[in-house]
Amino acid sequence: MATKLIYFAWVRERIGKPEEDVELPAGIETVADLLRWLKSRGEEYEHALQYPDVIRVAINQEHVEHREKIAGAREIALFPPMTGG
Amino acid sequence: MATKLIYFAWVRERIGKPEEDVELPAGIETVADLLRWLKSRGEEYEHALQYPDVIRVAINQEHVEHREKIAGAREIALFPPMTGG
Amino acid sequence: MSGVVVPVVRIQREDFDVAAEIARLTEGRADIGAVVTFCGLCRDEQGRLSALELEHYPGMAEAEIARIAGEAIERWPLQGLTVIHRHGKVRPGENIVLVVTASAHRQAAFEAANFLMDYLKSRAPFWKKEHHADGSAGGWVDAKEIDDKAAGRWKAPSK
Amino acid sequence: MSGVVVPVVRIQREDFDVAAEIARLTEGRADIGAVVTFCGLCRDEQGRLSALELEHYPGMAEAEIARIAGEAIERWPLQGLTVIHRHGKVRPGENIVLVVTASAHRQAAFEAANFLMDYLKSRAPFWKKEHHADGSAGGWVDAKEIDDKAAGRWKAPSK
Repeated sequence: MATKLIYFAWVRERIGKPEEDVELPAGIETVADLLRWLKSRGEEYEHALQYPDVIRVAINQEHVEHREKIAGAREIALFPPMTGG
Repeated sequence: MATKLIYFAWVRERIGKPEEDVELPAGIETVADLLRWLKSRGEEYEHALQYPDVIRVAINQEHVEHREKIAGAREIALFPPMTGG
Repeated sequence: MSGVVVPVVRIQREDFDVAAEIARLTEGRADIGAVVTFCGLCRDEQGRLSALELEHYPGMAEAEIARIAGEAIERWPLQGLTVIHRHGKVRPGENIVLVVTASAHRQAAFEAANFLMDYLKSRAPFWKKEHHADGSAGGWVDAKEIDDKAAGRWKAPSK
Repeated sequence: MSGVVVPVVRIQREDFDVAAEIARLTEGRADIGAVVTFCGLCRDEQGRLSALELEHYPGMAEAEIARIAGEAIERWPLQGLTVIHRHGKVRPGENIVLVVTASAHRQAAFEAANFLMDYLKSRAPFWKKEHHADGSAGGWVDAKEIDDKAAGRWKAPSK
């Protein structure tokens, strides 16, 4: 099953696209696993996710921690710390 | 020299006038002295100044404590605790 | 920044226009990041009141609010400050008081507005008399101890 | 009181009208004693910036602000609450965000507005990119640790 990944701000700019559908390989259970796997997908991902600790993640439009399981996620968004308000 | 006394809110209503000029007798040195003397001037003053502790006082339009000296006062205002804002 | 901030202080019978007062502080500048407004309104207290009548001490009211505004300008990095207090009869739902603070940073704007309201409540020479909706005689509003305490919390230990 | 308070939340490209938003919360009622507004504006940083570009996460931005607004309504006795956040390009001196809180009492209105701004800064999915006045490439604004700390101060020890 495909999962939709969405990127914002400099994560989007560095990866070079606003979103994509990916087939997650077996063994990707948590957000941290996802970030590790994405980072290995090429230079642009490596650049965007160089410091995974600063990347904020939302599953189905709700903030989650990196230890969160991603089972059941339709939509996973990756973005830098927010600067609204 | 006459001193102008000004009253506000229920102090004004109880004394029955918004202001008056008074000649202060000798020996009236502080705000507390003034309140004691005024209170002896009749039933309406007695009623207005029954609880002198709650009466707030301004000399020349600045808040003062009851122990303040009144020498040099052109205008002394007596009023209840403020309820603006 | 245009140097010294001169607060706008007005005591008036008429209503005020919040949008116009914000515009007065911000128009033509690009160094303000935060504007906080506080409006105090007349409540009807579950239908009990038909109006509040605000008495004030002309002259001292302006002077005392200007003193409080000056203290706020000393304590917070403000770029603009407006205080308008109405007097006379005010009906439920109508405005009584307006404070506007402008600053580069939001905490300064919030704290200064909060401080100004606490000090207005406890030091500005205004008194409210209630008019009852049923025609019975209304009385003067009692000062609340909580307002004095609220003002007290701004006292720095070193002062 | 008219029961449950439903917050007004809007994410929009257009500017907002502070006076109209205050009127929307207060008109026709006489139980509101205090209205606080917070406007966040775009600064030019001493002439360095020509604009800020605000990116947001459509859908989640509305949902997250609604969650924060709901938390404010649980914590303070509010009678009305509005949050409007702009997206797209905003020029120096223009509005970015508006919070309006209405309550019977002033501390509730002040605290809820302050809380909402802290939470918007640290949890609402918006990102600001700078456009430089001299035409050089601008970068993304860094999140400030101070904003996270500001949000943290609202966490009750019992929670």
